[in-house]
Amino acid sequence: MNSAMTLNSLLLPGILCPLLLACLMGFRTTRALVLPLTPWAALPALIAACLLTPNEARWHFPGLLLGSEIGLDATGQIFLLLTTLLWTVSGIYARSYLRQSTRREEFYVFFLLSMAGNFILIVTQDLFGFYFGFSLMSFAAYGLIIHDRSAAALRAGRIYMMLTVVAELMLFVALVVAAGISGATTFEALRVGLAVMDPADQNLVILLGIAGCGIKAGLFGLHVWLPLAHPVAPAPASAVLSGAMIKAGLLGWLQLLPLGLIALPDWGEVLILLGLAAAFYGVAIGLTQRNPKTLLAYSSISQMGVMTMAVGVGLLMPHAWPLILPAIAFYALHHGLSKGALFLGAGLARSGDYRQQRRIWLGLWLPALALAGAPWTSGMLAKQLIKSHTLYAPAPWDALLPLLLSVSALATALLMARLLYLLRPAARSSAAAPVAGLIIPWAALLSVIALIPWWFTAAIDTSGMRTESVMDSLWPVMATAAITWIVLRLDSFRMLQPVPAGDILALWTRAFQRFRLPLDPGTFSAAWNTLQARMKIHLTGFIMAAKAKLDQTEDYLSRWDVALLYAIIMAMVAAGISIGFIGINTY
Amino acid sequence: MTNAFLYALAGSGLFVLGLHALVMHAHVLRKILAINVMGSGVFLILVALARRSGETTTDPVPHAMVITGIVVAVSATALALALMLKLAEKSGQAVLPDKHGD
Amino acid sequence: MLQWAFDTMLGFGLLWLAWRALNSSDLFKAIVLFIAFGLLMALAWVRLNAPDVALAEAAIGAGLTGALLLAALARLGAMTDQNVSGASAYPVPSAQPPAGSHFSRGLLILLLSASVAGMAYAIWSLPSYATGLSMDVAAHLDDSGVGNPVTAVLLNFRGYDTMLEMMVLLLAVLGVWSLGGLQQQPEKPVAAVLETLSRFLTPVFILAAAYLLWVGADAPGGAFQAGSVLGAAGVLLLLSGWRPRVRLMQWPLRLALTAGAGAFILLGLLTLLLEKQFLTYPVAQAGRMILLLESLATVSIAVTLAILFLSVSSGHKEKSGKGEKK
Amino acid sequence: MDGMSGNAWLPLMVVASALLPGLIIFGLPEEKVRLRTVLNLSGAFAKIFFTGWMLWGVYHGNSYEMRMAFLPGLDLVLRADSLSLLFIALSSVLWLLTTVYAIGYLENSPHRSRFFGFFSLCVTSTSGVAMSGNLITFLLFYELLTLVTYPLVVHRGTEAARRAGQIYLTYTISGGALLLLGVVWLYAITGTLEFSPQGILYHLDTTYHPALIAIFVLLIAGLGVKAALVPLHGWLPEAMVAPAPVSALLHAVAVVKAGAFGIVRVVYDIYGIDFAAELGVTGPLAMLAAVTILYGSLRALAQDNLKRRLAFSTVSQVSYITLGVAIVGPLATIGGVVHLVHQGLMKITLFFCAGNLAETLGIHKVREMNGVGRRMPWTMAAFTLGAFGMIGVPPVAGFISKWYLGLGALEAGEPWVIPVLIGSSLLNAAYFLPILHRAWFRDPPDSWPVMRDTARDFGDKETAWALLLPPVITALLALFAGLLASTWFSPLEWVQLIAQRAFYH
Amino acid sequence: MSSLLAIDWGVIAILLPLAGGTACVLWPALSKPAGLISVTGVVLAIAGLGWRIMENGIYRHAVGGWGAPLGIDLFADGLSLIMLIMTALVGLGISFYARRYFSPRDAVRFWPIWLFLLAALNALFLSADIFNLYVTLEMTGLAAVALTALTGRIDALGGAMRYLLATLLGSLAYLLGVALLYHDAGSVDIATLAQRIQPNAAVWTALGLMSAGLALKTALFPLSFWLPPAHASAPAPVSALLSALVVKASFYILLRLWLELFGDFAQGASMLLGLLGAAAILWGSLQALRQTRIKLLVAYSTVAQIGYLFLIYPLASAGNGIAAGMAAYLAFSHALAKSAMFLAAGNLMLFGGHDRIADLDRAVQRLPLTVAAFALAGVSIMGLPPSSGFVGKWLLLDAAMSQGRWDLAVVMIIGGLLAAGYIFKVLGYAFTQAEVPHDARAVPAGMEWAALLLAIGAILLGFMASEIFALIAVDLVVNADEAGTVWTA
Repeated sequence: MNSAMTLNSLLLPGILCPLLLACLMGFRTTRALVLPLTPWAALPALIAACLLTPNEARWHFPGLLLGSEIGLDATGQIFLLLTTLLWTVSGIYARSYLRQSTRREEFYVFFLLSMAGNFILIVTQDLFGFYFGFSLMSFAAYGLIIHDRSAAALRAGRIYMMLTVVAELMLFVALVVAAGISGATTFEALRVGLAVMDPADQNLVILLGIAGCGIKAGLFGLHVWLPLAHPVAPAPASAVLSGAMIKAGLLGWLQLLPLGLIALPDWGEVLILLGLAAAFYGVAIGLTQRNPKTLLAYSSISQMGVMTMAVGVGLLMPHAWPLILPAIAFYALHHGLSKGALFLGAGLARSGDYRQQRRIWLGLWLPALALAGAPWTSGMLAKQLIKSHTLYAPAPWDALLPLLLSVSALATALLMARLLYLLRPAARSSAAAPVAGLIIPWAALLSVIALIPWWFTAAIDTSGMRTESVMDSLWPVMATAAITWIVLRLDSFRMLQPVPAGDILALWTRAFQRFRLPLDPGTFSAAWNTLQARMKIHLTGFIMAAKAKLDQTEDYLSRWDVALLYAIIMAMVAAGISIGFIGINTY
Repeated sequence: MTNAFLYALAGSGLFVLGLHALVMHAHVLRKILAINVMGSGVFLILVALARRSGETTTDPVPHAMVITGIVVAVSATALALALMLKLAEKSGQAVLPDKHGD
Repeated sequence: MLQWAFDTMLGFGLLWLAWRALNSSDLFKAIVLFIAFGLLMALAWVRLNAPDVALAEAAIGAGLTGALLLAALARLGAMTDQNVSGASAYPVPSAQPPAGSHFSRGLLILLLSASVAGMAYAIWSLPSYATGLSMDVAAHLDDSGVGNPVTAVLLNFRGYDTMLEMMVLLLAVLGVWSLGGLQQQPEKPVAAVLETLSRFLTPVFILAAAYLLWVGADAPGGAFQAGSVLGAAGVLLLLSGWRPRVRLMQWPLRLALTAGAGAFILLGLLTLLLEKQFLTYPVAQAGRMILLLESLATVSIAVTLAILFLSVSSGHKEKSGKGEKK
Repeated sequence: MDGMSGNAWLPLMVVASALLPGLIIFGLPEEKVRLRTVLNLSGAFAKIFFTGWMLWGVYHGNSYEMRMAFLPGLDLVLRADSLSLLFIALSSVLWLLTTVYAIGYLENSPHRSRFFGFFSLCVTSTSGVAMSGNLITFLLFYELLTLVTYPLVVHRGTEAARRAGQIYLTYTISGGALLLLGVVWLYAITGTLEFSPQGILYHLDTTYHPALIAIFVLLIAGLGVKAALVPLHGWLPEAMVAPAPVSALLHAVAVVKAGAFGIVRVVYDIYGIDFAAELGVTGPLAMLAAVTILYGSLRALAQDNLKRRLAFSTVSQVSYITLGVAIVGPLATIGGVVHLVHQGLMKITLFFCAGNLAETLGIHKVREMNGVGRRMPWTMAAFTLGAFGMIGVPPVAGFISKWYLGLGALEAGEPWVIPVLIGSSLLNAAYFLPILHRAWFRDPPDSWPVMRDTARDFGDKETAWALLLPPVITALLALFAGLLASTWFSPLEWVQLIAQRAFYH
Repeated sequence: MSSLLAIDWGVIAILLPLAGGTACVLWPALSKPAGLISVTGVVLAIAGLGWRIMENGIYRHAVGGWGAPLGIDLFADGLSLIMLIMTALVGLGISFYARRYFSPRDAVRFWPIWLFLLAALNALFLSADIFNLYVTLEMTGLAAVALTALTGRIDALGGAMRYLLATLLGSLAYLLGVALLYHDAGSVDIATLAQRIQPNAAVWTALGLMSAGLALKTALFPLSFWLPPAHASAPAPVSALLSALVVKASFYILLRLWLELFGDFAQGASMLLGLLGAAAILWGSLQALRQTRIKLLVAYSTVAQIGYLFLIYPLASAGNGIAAGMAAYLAFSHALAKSAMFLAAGNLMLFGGHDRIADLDRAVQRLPLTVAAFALAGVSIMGLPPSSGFVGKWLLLDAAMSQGRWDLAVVMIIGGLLAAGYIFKVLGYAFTQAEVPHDARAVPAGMEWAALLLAIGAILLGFMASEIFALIAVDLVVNADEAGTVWTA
């Protein structure tokens, strides 16, 4: 127990490490010292995450913010593991990736800040800590996205920022309303409070919570920033953006929604529909892409759709939630690691000569297959877990969902095939040779991905799905292989025009522009200025006239004869008026 | 009705006549004359009404007051005349200047 | 009835003269009419049983004021190069709009008529019999040290007023002096007849003044009347071209000017010290003290009036002197 | 001086600690830099010391009151209660920092004795405003504040400064006049002006209610000028021609705060919040505050001049205080009152930073700020913290205020406030984030528009220490005020004490 | 001590400057020392008088031992005392200013007249006899006119001429009122009159004449036509005297008459005076705002401030007991502030050779004490706290509000705003640089300090309201058991 406490308490320095390093980066004197450490900033947290005993690690900091609660349950631990692992790998990867960059220090600062935010939002169990971590991560990630300063990056950054702010505010309202009504400060209490809340308030909180976190999680319709932002960032940043940070939205749902407490069928169905839409829509658009990183971003949308759907199922069936939750967590872990590996690999794929490229390309197969849910990969396990729980869903869904999930697996597999096609080794060799600093962390990540199913089969109850699962997960891959073969044969793939990244963004923009017209600050102030100028002219005229009148009257009153006349009048009035008053008073 | 009232009425008439002139005439000298006439009017009222106590016993207090008043009046007149002359010397005319000299 | 008619005539005469004086087309004529008005006023005072006032009016109101006005007019004419005694009724430059142009004259007349009516009504409404303070004066006359009630009021009962009045006179001189002198005008030759007249009249005036001063204790007369007669003598002398010697100009002159005021102040302090009461004379010494005060006041008044005349009529202040032979 | 108890001298000392150095400084020759600095700083430290003493005392239930006859039936009262100490503590700390900053800012510039003299007087009046025990004392110091800030606004002596000064006065003096009218009227009705926890009006007959509403309007209009409630805010953006320390003082410590503080006093201690709600005046006040919040932000959006943008931001932010006060409920009160401190810390940071940019690099406009984060990282880091605080991002203090305002709105059943808060945050983000983007992510220009007249060369350094430390410290204070909001020494904790007093007497 | 207390300080306060003035006439070379000694002596005498009043209650001295109504009584209650203190203190400040201001040649002229003026003012405030008041009023007027014309410049002469004619007319109207009152009630002693007076036609007429005459002398709008040219063209210390003290003299008489004689039955006239006062506030302030020269601005400000004094009438006639206190307070406050302002204006004029507002040219740096004086005095004039002007305005506003006189309250508020407008117009330009910078002449420190100390006095007076009201109240207490001489407000 004691040693467990000690191990648990490693978490705190682990969380604070990136923050501390980020601060130290600020001082010119310590910067040089800190710089070599930054790639390893996530390592303490990773170690802590591994050594942690879930549910026991709990600290209460009443003075922090409005009362902070730090702690982890099993789900949290999985999220933390995923996150720390990805950040560690990306950090190390980035060290070499950005060796040439002039903005390396800047990158690291934002990298560390996002990392800190990401960790904080996972480990805090109170609203404020979560919100703080969420904000820190979101705002700092802007620095990662626009790292290149290319026009595309800046545009992506701008859209990202807008949506982030909107997300922040939605979340703020959701939290304020929930906390205001329930009086809760921790998520645990908040969920309970939300479960018993007046439906109107409840719906508002859930709507805003889903949308606010949904922006981060790439919820269908709010996903537009993702395909813009993920590709433009440097590879290690894309990896954490798509692998780790995107999960913050998911985690937000898990924390906020009264999952497992009450059934919210309407919301559940909404989420299922949105999730499914994203799952297919992401693939459909992704297939058209030519930029592998954009494609990966769409894949993320699609994969997050699956998880969204699972959350929706959870909302439908509170009793099944204890089972669904680990599934979602595992799916998140699987997707995060695979997606991270793919992004990192995509960053590597074009370096070196053909042979080197091919080696890397082959390496990419592992996460690609995992995502496609190929047998004996984490993907298979994850998909099966999810699918098995969908069977408990009420009427249409119990039949529909497993089917759709399988189709989605096929779709994902197709997308991965498309990815591998796009990243296939090129004949011409690139000047940049793949360096060990890039390869090693990537390879480490790959090995983790490869090992995960074997670790987790022990941890997760997978009995009853073992046998059919292999077949079940095999057919999409096989089908994909077939389709790919046909498509390659037909060579019609080339004709496909990519849908612009951000797809429905244009809709948003148009809507926004219509909305913004009357509120445009430029128009506003111009109208204001015109009004002011016009008023000024009138006023000036009036004042001039008044001044002239004033002088004139004073001249008049200053005349001896006039003044004396008034004196006479005054004497008479003073005498007369008093008589009048007395008259009134007397009679 | 004694002559007291008669003179007092004459006094008020003088006061008003003086006032009229004070208003109407621009020349300072006339204004000074007007002030003096007004003063005489006031004195007349003051002394005349003292006669109401009868033919023989007159109230001496208003008399003393008027003597004081006359001396004050002549002092004021002298100052006014001196001022008028000085003003005329500077401005070339003995009329009240307009408003202020700006 | 006859008296009534006379009083009425006198009243209208006063009004008529005042009107003429104020509205005559010629300033010189106006002033002469004003002097006439003053003399008529003196007559009115006599009719009103106010011989003290009549004397003061004749000497100061008509005489000295008239002299001052005439002298000022003469200076003004010389200064502005205008024939002020000529036909020009309103010696106003054309730039100046005629007074009263800013409102209807009718309005003014109306207002003034109303106010005269109001005043008349107010006067009329006063009780027809009132003794004022005459009883109080009579009751305390014996303690005042003088027999003339007017003098008693002036120098004793309300001596404080008189003291302030002396200050007013001094102040007038100071005021006139502070304006700085006028530019020296060439002395005009004095008419021979005036010289003769002054030579003849001056002793008479001095005698008259002494008499008035002396008699003032019990009969009409007193310091102001005496002082103004004496001042008139000085004016006459000045008119005849006499100028005091430079030696006399500085502090003898100043002493004479301040004699009255100084006497009052000293007496005030003295009484305050001795009697604990400001300007309270011991009953026994009252008469003498009043006489002393009056004498000094007479000198001051005379000198003051003469100086005022001199300042207005001609010379520079520094060149001016006292118009008084001791 | 009747009614001087043993504790009476402490409030006086707090006032005197700023007043005396100020008066001495007026007499100092320009070149006595060191003596002036010593005087300034010792005054500031003395004030902090006395404030701390009183904080300790009040926390332990002591009371401090100084009373002295002023008008027939009216005393001048200086009293330290929990609310006044909040404001006092804020002003003492920020005075010290602003003094340091001003010393750095005005190095070698002319008329420093005059400047620091009025500066101290400004703090004196702020202390007086804070510790006023009745409305007449408040009025006295409130108007004094107007007067002593005028020389600071026109300090530069340019035609623009003079005009700004005239505008400043036109607004503030008019406001003061309305306030005076309201106060007199109130006095004519009640015969007392003492601040008291339940207000002084609840016992009045209902026939007085129309008059009381009118008085409320007058008082709020009078205070609203300084608190920059729309449409009385026009002076604030103009007054930004003043030197940076003055802007900092105007916006964060003294002037706008005095107005907001006055609104707090009027609503709670004159009307009493319950009575005010019964009169129905709080609702419109809240609406007005909401309109101001949005309007200020909207106008800020269009400003290119950095200080102007910040000024409009102040217009918006200060009304949070009013909003919190006007919503009936302890939580909203906490949100509003604590924002008094939070906004002060954040806004002073921003103005310090703006001043640093202007003084060091000659940057006055937002569009000149490209890449300035590289040249002046600490300044811009502080600025960033302040900006995020304004947007309401945790853990900076602004979040705490917004949170409590949101909770308070729900508690009071006024959910419309939440969209206002959101709209404001959105707009705040819209006008602050582009600045941050420019500063941190754009490439710096080849040369900075350094002002010709100052020509201070900082060489390799970011800027002078005296200029750099204050914003960094205030930024950290703003950060810790939020991060450590629930500790016993945080403003929030103190404000909860105040709210408790106002609602659970 | 008690022997000191027994001294008739009131008489001393009159005699001392008279003696000083006479001495100046006799020995012109000694003018300045004689003047300063006299003024200082007057201050001491008034202090003695104040002490005596606080110890013994109302001061009454029967001159000549006769007593009213036959003789003349000197009389001082709280109101008179405050007026006397005002005169003494402001006079002292101005005297110390004048010590350095006048050239030797002008000093010889200034000092005796000023001393006579001081004596006249003291006598006026100490008088309880309406005819004696006439004499002191004339004395005040003539001295004031003489001082106005002191520079001999053409604008000063014109101003003085107007002033003289106006003041003579005012005095005559007053004297006619005195005549009517005397013949109606048979006395010129105020206390006796108060017992005997009944509302009738003569009293109405006297009321009309006296209020118009005194209003003319006090320059109540629209009879203020003579004031700006006279006050603006006089030498600075004289302007200060005129604005601070001389206009208060006639105001005091009117107030006295109102409080003791007319107040009970002159509500109508009170309304009229209040109305004109309100008009004066607005008009004077607007005109001040229009001015481009400081001294004219300050002069018009006086026109406006006089308006505040007249607001007391409608407020007092509704039975408010603190009318005297308000009057004393406002008058004192205005005297201090306005004298400081004119002296400061004099300094600025000496400094720059002109008084154009737009060309003040950084006076705030080059003449800080003077600008400070102007500013502090301005604070009081605007009625901003903490200053005596504020307290005065507060009292008025309180009275107005209690009596539901909204109109007056609003006028006062607007007046304050306009005042702020014209004061800060000057102060604003004191910060800026003139288009054509010009050299400045040195201003003696004594002159700067004189202005500043008076201005500080105007501020400090703001903290002495209770003392002032204590003085007024002392007087009421003593009066209570001295029936017959009571004036009740």
